[in-house]
Amino acid sequence: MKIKVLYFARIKEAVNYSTEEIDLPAEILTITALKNWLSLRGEVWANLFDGKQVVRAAINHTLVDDLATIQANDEVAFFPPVTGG
Amino acid sequence: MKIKVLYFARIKEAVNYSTEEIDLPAEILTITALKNWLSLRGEVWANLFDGKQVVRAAINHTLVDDLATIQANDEVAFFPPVTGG
Amino acid sequence: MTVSVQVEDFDAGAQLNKLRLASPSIGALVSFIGQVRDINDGDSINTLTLEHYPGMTESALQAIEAEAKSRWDILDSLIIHRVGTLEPLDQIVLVAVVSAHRGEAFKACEFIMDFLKTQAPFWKKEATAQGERWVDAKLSDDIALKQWQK
Amino acid sequence: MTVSVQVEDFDAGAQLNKLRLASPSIGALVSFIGQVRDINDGDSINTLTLEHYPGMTESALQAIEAEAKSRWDILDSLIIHRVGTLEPLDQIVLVAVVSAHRGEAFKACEFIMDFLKTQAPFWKKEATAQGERWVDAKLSDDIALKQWQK
Repeated sequence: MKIKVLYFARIKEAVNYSTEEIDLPAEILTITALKNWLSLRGEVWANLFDGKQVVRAAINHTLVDDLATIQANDEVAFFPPVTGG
Repeated sequence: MKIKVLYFARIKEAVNYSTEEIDLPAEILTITALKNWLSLRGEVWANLFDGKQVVRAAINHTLVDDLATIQANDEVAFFPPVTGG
Repeated sequence: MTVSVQVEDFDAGAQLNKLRLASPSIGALVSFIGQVRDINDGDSINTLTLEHYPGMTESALQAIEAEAKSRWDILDSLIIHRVGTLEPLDQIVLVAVVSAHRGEAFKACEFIMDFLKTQAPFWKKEATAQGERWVDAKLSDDIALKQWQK
Repeated sequence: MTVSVQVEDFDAGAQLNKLRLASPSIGALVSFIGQVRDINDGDSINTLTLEHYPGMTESALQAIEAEAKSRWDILDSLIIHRVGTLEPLDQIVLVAVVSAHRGEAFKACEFIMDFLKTQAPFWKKEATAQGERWVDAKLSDDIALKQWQK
Protein backbone atom coordinates (compact mmCIF):
# COMPACT_ATOMS: atom_id res chain seq x y z
CA MET A 1 0.00 0.00 0.00
CA LYS A 2 1.11 3.54 -0.65
CA ILE A 3 1.73 6.00 2.17
CA LYS A 4 3.40 9.36 2.56
CA VAL A 5 6.10 9.77 5.21
CA LEU A 6 7.28 13.10 6.62
CA TYR A 7 10.35 13.82 8.75
CA PHE A 8 10.94 16.86 10.92
CA ALA A 9 13.69 18.68 12.80
CA ARG A 10 16.78 16.65 13.75
CA ILE A 11 15.27 13.51 12.25
CA LYS A 12 14.78 15.25 8.92
CA GLU A 13 18.42 16.30 9.01
CA ALA A 14 19.62 12.82 9.99
CA VAL A 15 17.83 10.98 7.18
CA ASN A 16 18.13 13.85 4.71
CA TYR A 17 14.49 13.52 3.71
CA SER A 18 11.65 15.87 4.50
CA THR A 19 8.98 13.83 2.73
CA GLU A 20 8.72 10.69 0.62
CA GLU A 21 6.12 8.43 -0.94
CA ILE A 22 6.55 4.79 0.04
CA ASP A 23 4.92 1.67 -1.38
CA LEU A 24 4.87 -0.52 1.73
CA PRO A 25 4.95 -4.33 1.67
CA ALA A 26 1.59 -5.73 2.73
CA GLU A 27 2.85 -7.05 6.07
CA ILE A 28 3.91 -3.61 7.38
CA LEU A 29 0.84 -2.62 9.39
CA THR A 30 2.01 -0.65 12.42
CA ILE A 31 4.36 2.19 13.31
CA THR A 32 6.71 -0.35 14.92
CA ALA A 33 6.77 -2.44 11.76
CA LEU A 34 7.39 0.65 9.64
CA LYS A 35 10.28 1.72 11.93
CA ASN A 36 11.84 -1.75 11.65
CA TRP A 37 11.36 -1.81 7.89
CA LEU A 38 12.95 1.64 7.49
CA SER A 39 15.86 0.53 9.71
CA LEU A 40 16.88 -1.92 6.97
CA ARG A 41 17.85 1.02 4.77
CA GLY A 42 21.23 1.36 6.50
CA GLU A 43 23.10 2.58 9.53
CA VAL A 44 21.60 6.07 9.73
CA TRP A 45 18.10 4.61 9.71
CA ALA A 46 18.95 1.79 12.07
CA ASN A 47 20.50 4.24 14.55
CA LEU A 48 17.46 6.49 14.34
CA PHE A 49 15.04 3.75 15.31
CA ASP A 50 17.23 1.75 17.74
CA GLY A 51 15.29 3.10 20.71
CA LYS A 52 18.12 5.22 22.11
CA GLN A 53 16.34 8.43 21.18
CA VAL A 54 12.66 9.19 21.39
CA VAL A 55 11.06 9.27 17.93
CA ARG A 56 7.44 10.34 18.08
CA ALA A 57 4.99 9.42 15.33
CA ALA A 58 1.81 10.94 13.97
CA ILE A 59 -0.70 9.47 11.56
CA ASN A 60 -2.82 11.96 9.65
CA HIS A 61 -1.86 14.79 12.01
CA THR A 62 -2.64 12.89 15.21
CA LEU A 63 0.03 11.79 17.69
CA VAL A 64 0.02 7.98 17.95
CA ASP A 65 1.95 5.31 19.80
CA ASP A 66 4.03 2.66 18.08
CA LEU A 67 1.23 0.09 17.99
CA ALA A 68 -1.01 2.33 15.88
CA THR A 69 -2.17 0.83 12.60
CA ILE A 70 -1.19 2.29 9.24
CA GLN A 71 -3.64 2.32 6.36
CA ALA A 72 -3.30 3.03 2.66
CA ASN A 73 -2.84 6.73 1.79
CA ASP A 74 -2.01 7.63 5.40
CA GLU A 75 0.31 10.52 6.11
CA VAL A 76 2.83 9.25 8.65
CA ALA A 77 5.27 11.63 10.33
CA PHE A 78 8.37 10.99 12.45
CA PHE A 79 9.80 13.70 14.68
CA PRO A 80 11.61 14.32 17.97
CA PRO A 81 9.75 15.42 21.09
CA VAL A 82 8.29 18.85 20.42
CA THR A 83 9.82 22.06 21.80
CA GLY A 84 7.50 24.93 20.90
CA GLY A 85 6.04 27.69 23.04
CA MET B 1 -4.00 59.68 73.69
CA LYS B 2 -4.79 61.18 70.34
CA ILE B 3 -5.43 58.99 67.30
CA LYS B 4 -6.87 59.46 63.84
CA VAL B 5 -9.74 57.20 62.74
CA LEU B 6 -10.78 56.63 59.11
CA TYR B 7 -13.91 54.94 57.80
CA PHE B 8 -14.45 53.51 54.32
CA ALA B 9 -17.18 52.29 51.99
CA ARG B 10 -20.45 51.19 53.58
CA ILE B 11 -19.08 51.89 57.06
CA LYS B 12 -18.24 55.45 56.11
CA GLU B 13 -21.80 55.88 54.85
CA ALA B 14 -23.30 54.28 57.98
CA VAL B 15 -21.47 56.49 60.48
CA ASN B 16 -21.37 59.51 58.19
CA TYR B 17 -17.70 60.13 58.93
CA SER B 18 -14.76 59.62 56.64
CA THR B 19 -12.13 60.70 59.15
CA GLU B 20 -11.95 62.07 62.67
CA GLU B 21 -9.41 62.89 65.37
CA ILE B 22 -10.16 61.21 68.69
CA ASP B 23 -8.66 61.77 72.10
CA LEU B 24 -8.98 58.30 73.60
CA PRO B 25 -9.34 57.58 77.32
CA ALA B 26 -6.15 55.97 78.64
CA GLU B 27 -7.78 52.56 79.14
CA ILE B 28 -8.65 52.08 75.43
CA LEU B 29 -5.68 50.08 74.23
CA THR B 30 -6.92 47.64 71.59
CA ILE B 31 -9.14 47.58 68.50
CA THR B 32 -11.75 45.67 70.49
CA ALA B 33 -11.74 48.33 73.22
CA LEU B 34 -11.99 51.07 70.59
CA LYS B 35 -14.94 49.34 68.93
CA ASN B 36 -16.72 49.02 72.29
CA TRP B 37 -15.98 52.61 73.17
CA LEU B 38 -17.28 53.86 69.80
CA SER B 39 -20.41 51.70 70.26
CA LEU B 40 -21.40 53.94 73.18
CA ARG B 41 -22.02 56.78 70.71
CA GLY B 42 -25.46 55.44 69.82
CA GLU B 43 -27.48 52.90 67.87
CA VAL B 44 -25.74 53.29 64.53
CA TRP B 45 -22.36 52.72 66.14
CA ALA B 46 -23.57 49.91 68.35
CA ASN B 47 -25.10 48.14 65.34
CA LEU B 48 -21.92 48.56 63.35
CA PHE B 49 -19.77 46.84 65.96
CA ASP B 50 -22.27 44.26 67.28
CA GLY B 51 -20.45 41.45 65.43
CA LYS B 52 -23.22 40.78 62.90
CA GLN B 53 -21.16 42.21 60.08
CA VAL B 54 -17.45 41.85 59.47
CA VAL B 55 -15.62 45.11 60.22
CA ARG B 56 -11.94 44.90 59.37
CA ALA B 57 -9.38 47.16 60.97
CA ALA B 58 -6.01 48.54 59.97
CA ILE B 59 -3.44 50.37 62.08
CA ASN B 60 -1.02 52.58 60.18
CA HIS B 61 -1.94 50.95 56.84
CA THR B 62 -1.52 47.37 58.06
CA LEU B 63 -4.44 44.95 58.46
CA VAL B 64 -4.72 43.89 62.10
CA ASP B 65 -6.96 41.70 64.21
CA ASP B 66 -9.09 42.99 67.05
CA LEU B 67 -6.49 42.30 69.72
CA ALA B 68 -3.96 44.63 68.10
CA THR B 69 -2.66 47.41 70.33
CA ILE B 70 -3.30 51.08 69.57
CA GLN B 71 -0.65 53.69 70.29
CA ALA B 72 -0.68 57.46 70.37
CA ASN B 73 -0.80 59.10 66.95
CA ASP B 74 -1.84 55.86 65.24
CA GLU B 75 -3.99 55.98 62.15
CA VAL B 76 -6.77 53.46 62.70
CA ALA B 77 -9.15 52.51 59.88
CA PHE B 78 -12.43 50.59 59.87
CA PHE B 79 -13.81 49.11 56.66
CA PRO B 80 -15.80 46.18 55.25
CA PRO B 81 -14.07 43.18 53.62
CA VAL B 82 -12.32 44.45 50.49
CA THR B 83 -13.69 43.91 46.98
CA GLY B 84 -11.13 45.18 44.49
CA GLY B 85 -9.62 43.54 41.45
CA MET C 1 8.05 45.88 41.10
CA THR C 2 5.77 48.76 40.19
CA VAL C 3 2.41 49.75 41.63
CA SER C 4 0.04 52.39 40.35
CA VAL C 5 -3.39 53.33 41.68
CA GLN C 6 -4.95 55.68 39.18
CA VAL C 7 -8.17 57.14 37.81
CA GLU C 8 -6.93 57.07 34.19
CA ASP C 9 -7.20 54.09 31.88
CA PHE C 10 -4.00 52.27 30.88
CA ASP C 11 -2.59 50.92 27.63
CA ALA C 12 -2.16 47.25 28.50
CA GLY C 13 -0.17 46.45 25.34
CA ALA C 14 2.33 49.25 25.95
CA GLN C 15 2.72 48.22 29.60
CA LEU C 16 3.31 44.57 28.71
CA ASN C 17 5.83 45.44 26.01
CA LYS C 18 7.72 47.69 28.38
CA LEU C 19 7.84 44.97 31.01
CA ARG C 20 9.01 42.13 28.77
CA LEU C 21 11.45 44.18 26.67
CA ALA C 22 13.33 45.32 29.78
CA SER C 23 15.52 42.20 29.69
CA PRO C 24 16.37 39.39 27.27
CA SER C 25 16.60 37.02 30.25
CA ILE C 26 12.80 37.21 30.39
CA GLY C 27 11.20 34.22 28.69
CA ALA C 28 7.67 34.40 30.06
CA LEU C 29 5.12 37.14 30.68
CA VAL C 30 1.83 36.26 32.37
CA SER C 31 -0.78 38.94 32.77
CA PHE C 32 -4.26 39.38 34.15
CA ILE C 33 -6.68 42.09 33.06
CA GLY C 34 -9.94 42.56 34.92
CA GLN C 35 -12.77 44.41 33.23
CA VAL C 36 -16.19 45.66 34.34
CA ARG C 37 -18.97 43.22 33.46
CA ASP C 38 -22.44 44.37 32.39
CA ILE C 39 -24.29 41.97 34.70
CA ASN C 40 -23.61 41.12 38.34
CA ASP C 41 -25.78 38.97 40.59
CA GLY C 42 -28.43 39.03 37.87
CA ASP C 43 -28.72 42.81 37.59
CA SER C 44 -27.61 45.07 34.79
CA ILE C 45 -24.70 47.29 35.82
CA ASN C 46 -24.62 50.91 34.68
CA THR C 47 -21.44 51.95 36.46
CA LEU C 48 -18.99 50.56 38.96
CA THR C 49 -17.28 52.97 41.38
CA LEU C 50 -14.08 51.97 43.12
CA GLU C 51 -13.18 53.57 46.43
CA HIS C 52 -9.83 52.92 48.09
CA TYR C 53 -7.68 53.84 51.08
CA PRO C 54 -4.93 56.08 49.72
CA GLY C 55 -1.57 55.23 51.22
CA MET C 56 -2.59 51.82 52.52
CA THR C 57 -3.55 50.66 49.03
CA GLU C 58 -0.10 51.32 47.63
CA SER C 59 1.69 49.75 50.58
CA ALA C 60 -0.60 46.69 50.51
CA LEU C 61 0.04 46.17 46.78
CA GLN C 62 3.79 46.61 47.26
CA ALA C 63 3.72 44.07 50.10
CA ILE C 64 1.86 41.58 47.87
CA GLU C 65 4.42 42.04 45.08
CA ALA C 66 7.28 41.58 47.57
CA GLU C 67 5.69 38.40 48.92
CA ALA C 68 5.31 37.04 45.38
CA LYS C 69 8.96 37.82 44.67
CA SER C 70 10.04 36.04 47.85
CA ARG C 71 8.07 32.92 46.89
CA TRP C 72 8.93 32.58 43.21
CA ASP C 73 11.85 33.30 40.96
CA ILE C 74 10.30 36.22 39.11
CA LEU C 75 12.17 39.04 37.41
CA ASP C 76 9.68 41.90 37.70
CA SER C 77 6.01 42.63 38.25
CA LEU C 78 3.48 45.36 37.69
CA ILE C 79 0.14 46.19 39.27
CA ILE C 80 -2.09 48.95 37.90
CA HIS C 81 -5.44 49.35 39.62
CA ARG C 82 -7.99 51.97 38.70
CA VAL C 83 -10.27 53.86 41.07
CA GLY C 84 -13.24 56.12 40.41
CA THR C 85 -16.29 55.45 38.27
CA LEU C 86 -16.06 52.88 35.45
CA GLU C 87 -18.45 51.37 32.92
CA PRO C 88 -18.87 47.88 31.49
CA LEU C 89 -15.87 46.90 29.30
CA ASP C 90 -13.62 49.36 31.14
CA GLN C 91 -10.37 47.92 32.44
CA ILE C 92 -10.16 47.73 36.25
CA VAL C 93 -6.82 46.11 36.93
CA LEU C 94 -3.68 44.86 35.23
CA VAL C 95 -1.30 42.46 36.97
CA ALA C 96 1.72 41.30 35.00
CA VAL C 97 4.69 39.17 35.98
CA VAL C 98 7.85 38.31 34.03
CA SER C 99 10.21 35.41 34.68
CA ALA C 100 12.66 33.18 32.86
CA HIS C 101 10.19 30.28 32.69
CA ARG C 102 6.41 30.17 32.58
CA GLY C 103 5.55 28.19 35.71
CA GLU C 104 6.82 30.84 38.12
CA ALA C 105 5.07 33.68 36.26
CA PHE C 106 1.71 31.86 36.19
CA LYS C 107 1.82 31.12 39.91
CA ALA C 108 3.03 34.58 40.94
CA CYS C 109 0.41 36.36 38.80
CA GLU C 110 -2.48 34.31 40.19
CA PHE C 111 -1.09 34.71 43.72
CA ILE C 112 -0.97 38.49 43.35
CA MET C 113 -4.57 38.58 42.10
CA ASP C 114 -5.82 36.31 44.91
CA PHE C 115 -4.08 38.45 47.53
CA LEU C 116 -5.16 41.71 45.95
CA LYS C 117 -8.78 40.53 46.02
CA THR C 118 -8.69 39.89 49.77
CA GLN C 119 -5.96 42.18 51.16
CA ALA C 120 -5.87 45.42 49.17
CA PRO C 121 -8.26 48.10 50.44
CA PHE C 122 -10.56 48.65 47.47
CA TRP C 123 -14.35 48.65 47.62
CA LYS C 124 -16.81 48.45 44.74
CA LYS C 125 -20.16 50.13 44.50
CA GLU C 126 -22.48 49.24 41.64
CA ALA C 127 -25.10 51.51 40.11
CA THR C 128 -28.01 49.47 38.74
CA ALA C 129 -31.50 50.46 37.57
CA GLN C 130 -32.61 49.71 41.16
CA GLY C 131 -30.10 52.12 42.66
CA GLU C 132 -26.65 51.89 44.17
CA ARG C 133 -25.28 49.00 46.21
CA TRP C 134 -21.98 47.99 47.71
CA VAL C 135 -20.52 44.77 46.37
CA ASP C 136 -20.10 42.09 49.03
CA ALA C 137 -16.83 40.24 49.42
CA LYS C 138 -17.03 36.77 47.93
CA LEU C 139 -16.45 33.56 49.85
CA SER C 140 -14.79 32.18 46.71
CA ASP C 141 -12.05 34.78 47.09
CA ASP C 142 -11.29 33.61 50.62
CA ILE C 143 -11.18 30.04 49.34
CA ALA C 144 -8.84 31.02 46.50
CA LEU C 145 -6.51 32.55 49.07
CA LYS C 146 -6.24 29.32 51.04
CA GLN C 147 -4.32 27.52 48.31
CA TRP C 148 -1.35 29.85 48.94
CA GLN C 149 -1.08 29.24 52.67
CA LYS C 150 2.30 27.91 53.62
CA MET D 1 -11.31 29.91 19.67
CA THR D 2 -8.74 31.21 17.22
CA VAL D 3 -5.41 29.74 16.16
CA SER D 4 -2.75 31.36 14.02
CA VAL D 5 0.66 29.99 13.05
CA GLN D 6 2.56 32.78 11.41
CA VAL D 7 5.96 34.19 10.50
CA GLU D 8 4.94 37.79 11.23
CA ASP D 9 5.10 39.40 14.66
CA PHE D 10 1.84 40.25 16.43
CA ASP D 11 0.53 43.25 18.36
CA ALA D 12 -0.25 41.67 21.73
CA GLY D 13 -2.09 44.72 23.05
CA ALA D 14 -4.40 44.90 20.03
CA GLN D 15 -5.09 41.17 20.24
CA LEU D 16 -5.91 41.34 23.94
CA ASN D 17 -8.17 44.35 23.51
CA LYS D 18 -10.05 42.65 20.68
CA LEU D 19 -10.53 39.53 22.77
CA ARG D 20 -11.78 41.23 25.96
CA LEU D 21 -13.93 43.89 24.25
CA ALA D 22 -15.90 41.23 22.36
CA SER D 23 -18.32 40.85 25.27
CA PRO D 24 -19.24 42.69 28.49
CA SER D 25 -19.83 39.31 30.13
CA ILE D 26 -16.04 38.91 30.16
CA GLY D 27 -14.59 39.83 33.54
CA ALA D 28 -11.14 38.24 33.29
CA LEU D 29 -8.43 38.01 30.65
CA VAL D 30 -5.34 35.92 31.35
CA SER D 31 -2.54 35.88 28.82
CA PHE D 32 0.86 34.35 28.32
CA ILE D 33 3.56 35.79 26.08
CA GLY D 34 6.73 33.81 25.41
CA GLN D 35 9.79 35.62 24.16
CA VAL D 36 13.22 34.54 22.93
CA ARG D 37 15.85 34.68 25.69
CA ASP D 38 19.45 35.69 25.02
CA ILE D 39 20.97 32.81 26.99
CA ASN D 40 19.99 29.15 27.00
CA ASP D 41 21.85 26.34 28.76
CA GLY D 42 24.66 28.78 29.46
CA ASP D 43 25.26 29.84 25.85
CA SER D 44 24.51 33.13 24.17
CA ILE D 45 21.74 32.80 21.59
CA ASN D 46 22.01 34.68 18.30
CA THR D 47 18.83 33.39 16.70
CA LEU D 48 16.11 30.85 17.36
CA THR D 49 14.48 29.14 14.39
CA LEU D 50 11.11 27.47 14.80
CA GLU D 51 10.12 24.66 12.46
CA HIS D 52 6.64 23.17 12.53
CA TYR D 53 4.40 20.59 10.85
CA PRO D 54 1.95 22.60 8.75
CA GLY D 55 -1.55 21.20 9.02
CA MET D 56 -0.90 19.16 12.13
CA THR D 57 0.15 22.25 14.09
CA GLU D 58 -3.13 24.02 13.51
CA SER D 59 -5.22 20.95 14.30
CA ALA D 60 -3.19 20.21 17.45
CA LEU D 61 -3.66 23.77 18.71
CA GLN D 62 -7.38 23.69 17.94
CA ALA D 63 -7.69 20.40 19.81
CA ILE D 64 -5.91 21.91 22.83
CA GLU D 65 -8.25 24.92 22.82
CA ALA D 66 -11.28 22.62 22.54
CA GLU D 67 -10.05 20.52 25.45
CA ALA D 68 -9.55 23.67 27.57
CA LYS D 69 -13.08 24.81 26.72
CA SER D 70 -14.48 21.42 27.70
CA ARG D 71 -12.73 21.55 31.08
CA TRP D 72 -13.36 25.15 32.15
CA ASP D 73 -16.09 27.71 31.75
CA ILE D 74 -14.18 30.02 29.40
CA LEU D 75 -15.72 32.40 26.89
CA ASP D 76 -13.03 32.52 24.21
CA SER D 77 -9.36 31.84 23.61
CA LEU D 78 -6.59 32.76 21.22
CA ILE D 79 -3.29 31.13 20.29
CA ILE D 80 -0.76 32.87 18.05
CA HIS D 81 2.51 31.01 17.50
CA ARG D 82 5.31 32.24 15.32
CA VAL D 83 7.59 30.15 13.12
CA GLY D 84 10.77 31.03 11.26
CA THR D 85 13.88 32.75 12.57
CA LEU D 86 13.61 34.97 15.65
CA GLU D 87 16.02 36.95 17.82
CA PRO D 88 16.23 37.59 21.58
CA LEU D 89 13.31 39.74 22.80
CA ASP D 90 11.16 38.63 19.84
CA GLN D 91 7.73 37.33 20.77
CA ILE D 92 7.26 33.59 20.13
CA VAL D 93 3.77 32.83 21.33
CA LEU D 94 0.65 34.48 22.72
CA VAL D 95 -2.01 32.48 24.52
CA ALA D 96 -4.99 34.40 25.88
CA VAL D 97 -8.18 33.22 27.58
CA VAL D 98 -11.26 35.20 28.62
CA SER D 99 -13.88 34.15 31.15
CA ALA D 100 -16.39 35.64 33.56
CA HIS D 101 -14.15 35.01 36.59
CA ARG D 102 -10.39 34.80 36.97
CA GLY D 103 -9.88 31.25 38.26
CA GLU D 104 -11.10 29.59 35.07
CA ALA D 105 -9.02 31.84 32.82
CA PHE D 106 -5.82 31.26 34.83
CA LYS D 107 -6.24 27.49 34.74
CA ALA D 108 -7.21 27.30 31.07
CA CYS D 109 -4.33 29.55 29.97
CA GLU D 110 -1.70 27.54 31.85
CA PHE D 111 -3.28 24.29 30.62
CA ILE D 112 -3.07 25.45 27.00
CA MET D 113 0.60 26.40 27.41
CA ASP D 114 1.48 23.10 29.09
CA PHE D 115 -0.22 21.12 26.35
CA LEU D 116 1.20 23.26 23.59
CA LYS D 117 4.71 22.66 24.96
CA THR D 118 4.33 18.88 24.75
CA GLN D 119 1.71 18.23 22.06
CA ALA D 120 2.01 20.84 19.32
CA PRO D 121 4.56 19.98 16.60
CA PHE D 122 7.06 22.81 16.86
CA TRP D 123 10.83 22.38 17.08
CA LYS D 124 13.41 24.96 18.05
CA LYS D 125 16.92 25.27 16.67
CA GLU D 126 19.32 27.71 18.31
CA ALA D 127 22.20 29.47 16.61
CA THR D 128 25.02 30.18 19.07
CA ALA D 129 28.63 31.26 18.58
CA GLN D 130 29.47 27.53 18.63
CA GLY D 131 27.09 26.75 15.76
CA GLU D 132 23.54 25.47 15.46
CA ARG D 133 21.83 23.00 17.78
CA TRP D 134 18.36 21.59 18.21
CA VAL D 135 16.72 22.33 21.54
CA ASP D 136 15.93 19.21 23.55
CA ALA D 137 12.51 18.68 25.04
CA LYS D 138 12.48 19.38 28.77
CA LEU D 139 11.52 16.89 31.44
CA SER D 140 9.96 19.78 33.36
CA ASP D 141 7.41 20.18 30.54
CA ASP D 142 6.36 16.54 30.88
CA ILE D 143 6.03 17.05 34.62
CA ALA D 144 3.96 20.21 34.12
CA LEU D 145 1.60 18.20 31.91
CA LYS D 146 0.95 15.61 34.61
CA GLN D 147 -0.95 18.05 36.84
CA TRP D 148 -3.74 18.15 34.23
CA GLN D 149 -4.28 14.41 33.99
CA LYS D 150 -7.81 13.46 34.85
